[in-house]
Amino acid sequence: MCKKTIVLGVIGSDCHAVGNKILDKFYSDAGFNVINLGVMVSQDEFIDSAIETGAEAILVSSLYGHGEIDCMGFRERCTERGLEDIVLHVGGNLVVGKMDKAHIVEKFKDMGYDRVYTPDVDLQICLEELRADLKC
Amino acid sequence: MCKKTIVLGVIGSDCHAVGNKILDKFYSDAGFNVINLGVMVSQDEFIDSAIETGAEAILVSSLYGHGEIDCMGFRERCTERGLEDIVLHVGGNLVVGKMDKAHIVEKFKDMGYDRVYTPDVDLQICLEELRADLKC
Amino acid sequence: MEIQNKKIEKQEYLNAREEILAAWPTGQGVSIEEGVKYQQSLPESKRFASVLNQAVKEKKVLIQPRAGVALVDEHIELLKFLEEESDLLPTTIDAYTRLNRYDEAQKGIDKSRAAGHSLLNGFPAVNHGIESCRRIIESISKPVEIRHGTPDARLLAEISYAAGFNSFEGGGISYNIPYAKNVLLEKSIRDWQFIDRLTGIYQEEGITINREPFGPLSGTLVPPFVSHSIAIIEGLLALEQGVKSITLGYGQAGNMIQDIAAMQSLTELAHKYFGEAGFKDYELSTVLHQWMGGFPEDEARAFSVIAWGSVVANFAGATKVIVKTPHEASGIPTKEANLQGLKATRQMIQMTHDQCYFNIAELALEKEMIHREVDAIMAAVFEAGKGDIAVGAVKAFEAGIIDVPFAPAACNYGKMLPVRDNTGAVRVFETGNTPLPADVMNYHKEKIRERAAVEERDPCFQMVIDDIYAISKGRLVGRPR
Amino acid sequence: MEIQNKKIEKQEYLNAREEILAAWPTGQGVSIEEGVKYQQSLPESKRFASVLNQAVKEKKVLIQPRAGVALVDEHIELLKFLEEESDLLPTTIDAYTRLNRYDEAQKGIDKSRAAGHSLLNGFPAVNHGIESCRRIIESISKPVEIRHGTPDARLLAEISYAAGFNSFEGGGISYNIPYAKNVLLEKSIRDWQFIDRLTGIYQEEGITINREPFGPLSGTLVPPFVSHSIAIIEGLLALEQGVKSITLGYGQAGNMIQDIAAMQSLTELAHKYFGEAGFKDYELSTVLHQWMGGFPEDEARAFSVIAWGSVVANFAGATKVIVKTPHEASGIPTKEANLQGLKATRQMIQMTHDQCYFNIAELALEKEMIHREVDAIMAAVFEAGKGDIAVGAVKAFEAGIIDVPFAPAACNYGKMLPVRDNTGAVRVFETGNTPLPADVMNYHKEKIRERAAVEERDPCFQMVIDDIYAISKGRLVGRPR
Repeated sequence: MCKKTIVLGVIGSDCHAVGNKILDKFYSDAGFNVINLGVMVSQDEFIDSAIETGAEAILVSSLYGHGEIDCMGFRERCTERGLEDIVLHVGGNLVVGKMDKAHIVEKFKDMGYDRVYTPDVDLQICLEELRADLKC
Repeated sequence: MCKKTIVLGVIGSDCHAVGNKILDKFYSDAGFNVINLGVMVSQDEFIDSAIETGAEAILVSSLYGHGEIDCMGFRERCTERGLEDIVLHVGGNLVVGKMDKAHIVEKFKDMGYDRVYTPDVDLQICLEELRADLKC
Repeated sequence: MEIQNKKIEKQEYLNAREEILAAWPTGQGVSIEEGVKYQQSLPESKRFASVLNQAVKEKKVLIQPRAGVALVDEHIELLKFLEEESDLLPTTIDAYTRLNRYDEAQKGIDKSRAAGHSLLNGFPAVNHGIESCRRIIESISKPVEIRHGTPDARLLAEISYAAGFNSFEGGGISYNIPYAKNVLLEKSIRDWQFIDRLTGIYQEEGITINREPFGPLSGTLVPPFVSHSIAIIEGLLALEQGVKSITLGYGQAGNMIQDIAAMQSLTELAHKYFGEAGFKDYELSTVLHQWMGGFPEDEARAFSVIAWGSVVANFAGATKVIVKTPHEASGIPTKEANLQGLKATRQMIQMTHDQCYFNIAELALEKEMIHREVDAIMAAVFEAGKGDIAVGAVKAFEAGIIDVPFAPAACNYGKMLPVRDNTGAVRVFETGNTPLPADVMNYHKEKIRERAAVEERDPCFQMVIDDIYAISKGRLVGRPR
Repeated sequence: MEIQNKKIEKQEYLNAREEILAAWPTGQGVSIEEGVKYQQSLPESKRFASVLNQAVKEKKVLIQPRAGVALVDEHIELLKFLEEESDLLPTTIDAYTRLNRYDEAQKGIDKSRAAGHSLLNGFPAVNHGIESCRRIIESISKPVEIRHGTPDARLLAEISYAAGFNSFEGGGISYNIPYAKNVLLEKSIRDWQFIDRLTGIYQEEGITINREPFGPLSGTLVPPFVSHSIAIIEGLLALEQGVKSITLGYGQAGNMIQDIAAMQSLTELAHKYFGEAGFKDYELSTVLHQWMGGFPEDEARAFSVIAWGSVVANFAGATKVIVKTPHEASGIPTKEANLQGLKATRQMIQMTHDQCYFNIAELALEKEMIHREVDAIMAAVFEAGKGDIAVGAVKAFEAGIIDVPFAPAACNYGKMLPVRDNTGAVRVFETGNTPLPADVMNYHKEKIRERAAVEERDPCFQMVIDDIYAISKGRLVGRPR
């Protein structure tokens, strides 16, 4: 089992807690040391927590549609604050309205996220890809 | 009570029997001698029956949308066959698709029908107007 | 015309079929042998009876739409559009074919070709003939049933069976009384005995073709015992001719308890009467038709009527449900509206399917009433026919023993009058000549009096009128305005 | 911060309100006296409590939508569009106001004016102020409730009451736990005691303002005993401050029997605890929220979810039902979709309303369980608070005695985990610290084992995940794929 530390949270002013609880439980059961910041988390709160706990990945969720704005510039901010190598995953209902899935993935990969997930993803795949990214 | 004879039927190839049964019962209870020809009645069958029974009114129903075609020329045919003074009522879903109620009434009055009813009419009104038309 | 409930000699059928097939050019050369071979080539997944049996075993509720247009390619396209959301598919036949007016159906086909879209309200299977019909069977991966309303469907059956359709709706009573004005009951029963015999001949060759008497009849306040009696009679007539797979139907009346009681008692009563007549080797399933009466114009409201029928189909344990669409009030639906009806139905059935495990105290009484009513009618029918159910059926309609409310047929007595009680269950208001036991009839009267008291009016014909229009106006019971 | 369940002295409230009103310019000069006078001028037909009481007496199910946009005229237009099909109307407040960010709400108003349509997800009542709000009350002929999700709604209440709204949703627990992350429970309970006290002051002047704790909480697999316990606590807190008209809520969970049991036991338990606390002079009604979890994207499927909630509201005898729309999965509905939800709901309620007279055998057991569960929780809450329910509530959340599944609030314990059983009823999978009696917990475990056996998998967290997404995918129970 991989016991590495990961930081988890719902970004921006988003109050959706259900998926967050599911991810917490899921990654904890998978052996990770999950630092769950819950809902309404700012970019700097994610980074503060990752620095404090020595986390190797930040898992960002967004459900309320404003994910694009909230997630923009996060990779640059991480680098700025010394987290050059941190793994960034993002998932949820990332944009307002319906958009082609491939388009969404491309858009967020361009922003510097290592993995981009839409709501229909199988969590098992997220886990495998996180393990691959963290080499554990 | 008015015991005059009236002929009742659903015109054309229309098989809708429910309203016909209601009208039969309703006018019979009101005292009329109702000759009910049921469904799928041609113009000539209406006229034959009215001549045979000495009816003073013919009540035509149409539910399946083709009422306009089926009802056309009925007044002229009545006159042709000697029923110059017969009272003609028509009611039901008289046209295909949605059409303004006033427009429907006008169209059928132009065809020579004395009274034209849409499905939302109160039967009590039909009865009163029939009595007025038959002076009974 | 003399009829009796007796298996038709095979040779007699084969002789008669020459004339049946001669009625239209596409009938020429239709071969039962070749039809059997074709049917044998179909996989289990396209066999109606197999899919029904599997559903009965697994207590599943299957979903089936209505659908039919004039041209083959257009019809295939329609069925393919509905296929994913349907468990069973239909081919609904047009009105001209139902009246055996194949020449007019032909004009409809020609005009539809010219217009580029369907000018018929169904698929004229006889005119298209076997080869064209098989293109439907071969394009669709699910079983397809012929649904119509044809008093004399003998040629339609010959062509449909040979073409690979393996379920066929209708019956000598249920496709006469609500669909025709002047067809003799003896004639339609006899014609359907021929169809059942044809079904039996296919059965002898190992091909099970499912037969489905039409349950809802006039679709207007039909008390369960009336449609049940007819369903059982048509079942007995079919079994006699060698039919082995029977689906009995019932049209949702609107009160949940009565509808559950009706569906459960339908199965129980059918097994009872089929067994008493000596039949053991048959497969029985049931179908609930979502509300067949007037629908609300408004589509949102229509969705709730569809949803309520789905709840009832599920709690009643129907093997399949025939689905309405949000366009019901305005005629033939678009294929999109048809799909919407299917999706709404599936959502509701799936949400309620795991929660059928409850017992309603009031159900037993309703079921007991239906059992006693059907027993009374069936006894009178057997008596009228001196033991012969075919003869009995004809005499029962003459005498008003069986009496379908609001049916157009001249051979229907038409004096029995139903009305809803205070909870919306359908009761008998005027008995006519139906031989219901006195205490059962008192139960009906009492239930109607209960409603009358609440509405502060005497039981009256206006209640019946109000009830007929109630659902389209948003209610179940037609309360005074 | 220290709190207790004790009526706030009127002068203490009046002193505190100076600061409350100073939070935004529209609060200046808000007068209770003048508000009372305005409320007195409203006819009975615009008084929420009166309409609710009448419905309780007549056993009617009232229908209420959700609705709110940024600008007054646009909001009035929206309500007028929904008015005919609604029995009660809402004014749903925007997200900025819920967070007391009136400056951002103001920007939203200004931008909405410029854009010509609403850029806010609700009506910013505080920013618009009393005069503008009264235009709503005067334009609408039915009672209007303020619905929101505001942990500190003291200014909103002052303005709403003075403006003529006479029903106000929320509570110190139910508008904190599911809506906030870091608001102290002591703080939100205290703030809502002030709101209840304001309600009490209006009551002393003869103006009954209805108060409605928010029932559904996180809207995600909340077992009835959890939301019931919170509803009862908020009811007790409100009664103490002089509130006289209370509507307790519950969010449809999906299994009909459990939902009926929940609604019936909610009334019974509330009367029991209110009575035991010495309150007699109050009016109680109930509200069922149609499914609050994830909806299917497809509108036809969504209609069936709406319809199922309507069936349950009716059979459960809810005083009112809060209606979803076919656009639920994709966010804020158009006014047309909102109307469709209302129409579908009314059709279903009217079709099923006359047929509530039946007894389900399994109901008694479900009700008994809910009674025993709530009794266990309430006993522990009273004990934790040494008899004070306000103190007890705070300590109960700290200790996990009350534990709302999937809530965002940091002050929620978050260890109790629910899951559906084989019939779709919500059961407790992981107990956390909730003090359920051992035999009750065994009942839950047994029910979950039943499901696990059917699904041939061990009871597991994956079941919970599957359940959360089940209805949006067309089922109630999340079966393994």
